[in-house]
Amino acid sequence: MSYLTRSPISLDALLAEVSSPERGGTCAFLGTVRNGPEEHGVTAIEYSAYDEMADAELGRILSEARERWPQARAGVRHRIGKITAGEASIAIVVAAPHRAQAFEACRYVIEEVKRRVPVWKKELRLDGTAVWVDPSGQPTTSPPVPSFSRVAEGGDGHV
Amino acid sequence: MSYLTRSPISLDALLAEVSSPERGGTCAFLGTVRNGPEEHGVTAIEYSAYDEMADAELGRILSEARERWPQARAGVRHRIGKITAGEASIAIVVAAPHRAQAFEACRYVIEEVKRRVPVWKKELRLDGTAVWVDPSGQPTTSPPVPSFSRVAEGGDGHV
Amino acid sequence: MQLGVASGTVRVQFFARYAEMVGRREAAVVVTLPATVGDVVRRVREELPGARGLPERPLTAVNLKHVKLDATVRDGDEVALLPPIAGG
Amino acid sequence: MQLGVASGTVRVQFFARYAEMVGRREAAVVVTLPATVGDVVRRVREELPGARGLPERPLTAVNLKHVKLDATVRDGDEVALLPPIAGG
Repeated sequence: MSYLTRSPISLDALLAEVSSPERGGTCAFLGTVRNGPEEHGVTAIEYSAYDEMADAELGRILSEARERWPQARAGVRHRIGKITAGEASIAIVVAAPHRAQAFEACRYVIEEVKRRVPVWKKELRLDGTAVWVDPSGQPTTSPPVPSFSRVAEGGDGHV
Repeated sequence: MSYLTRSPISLDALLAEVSSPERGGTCAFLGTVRNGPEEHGVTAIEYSAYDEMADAELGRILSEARERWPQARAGVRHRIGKITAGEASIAIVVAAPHRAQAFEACRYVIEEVKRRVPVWKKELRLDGTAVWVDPSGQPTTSPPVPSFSRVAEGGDGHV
Repeated sequence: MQLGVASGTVRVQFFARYAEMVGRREAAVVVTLPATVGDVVRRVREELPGARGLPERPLTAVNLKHVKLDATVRDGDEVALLPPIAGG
Repeated sequence: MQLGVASGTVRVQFFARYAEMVGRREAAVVVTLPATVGDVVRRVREELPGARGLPERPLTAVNLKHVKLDATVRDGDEVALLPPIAGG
């Protein structure tokens, strides 16, 4: 089984993987494609990965979480491909006997994912441009693609 | 609308309440009725509340979360009545532009719920006894009700 | 200025284990004003059958808000005696 | 004991922005052994068209694990050059 998927993520399926009557506290994290004021008309993000390594790294992170919080069970799914704004790119679910373990393990998994799992994203914007996102979350380095709408505006500098 | 319900909690409905494209990080907490080695054959828990105050207190906690994390949106549902082991008694969902806010606000809400919301639980056990749960999570103070199975065993002291 | 002793009636509510102990969910309690929540609790423990088992300093609420025992009560207030909270 | 110079071939993979820069997803690179990941990166930047734009010290992995540039490579290894990670 892979931790990567090209389909929408089912939170219910993940919950079913880790739930059990002895684990009364479950913490979940959902990362969704954002299109807020900090973004600039992001319609979707194209996620790509070094698939085999991403899968291996996700497995290693879950193993580490299991070592640190032996009573907790964690599940993760990272979606790859084009994901529309508002849809989930990642879901992490941790069930544990007590809530502190669930929160801590869930936070651990997402922080390690952000740090280590070889996944990249390209923002697809309303104006037709596509921009690689750098690790700080700011889209910076990219070969800018002038959009048709910009050309149509006659290059007056206002977009 | 009340934050209390007598029906199974729908996590999807709560997610829909707080989700939006500008909030890319969502943290959820689910508390489920536990029946593990620390419990002693808990089949269900009967939850009761001071309904009006519990509802008011939940509303105050959400307002506080909103003041502390203005960009976050939080939702909560506490189920009341008899809840079978493995089912959820509480769900909290917080969506925020960034994940740290979502985790912190979600943790804040559950900690305040545990501390302030007037809800009580009585464990219903396999052996027929019913035990009030004290705030430390340990069932202690209660008028023990001898069960039929105990009586049937002839009172040899081994249950 | 009013002379003499004023009294007020508060509605006292019991929950969970406390309701089982006193065998009821509520009681109307008359207190001499001014009075505190602590005065109401004392009155309840002294006068209500089965209420001796209630703690001397239980968790309390007035009109849906947590209060300390030195909080003032007014005529018509809803006073709640809350067992240790165990929600979530 | 073997005399002379040994050489090995590693499979180098490029991802995301790096793949766009060099216009390919992978390349077979021959290095003189013993060699480090840093040697492989240097070789790639010197010999592959378009690879000059790659950082001198990119994030790297060998056989699906993150490694530092001083890690040793062996014949047949899979070496990956990873742009700054942006998953989640």
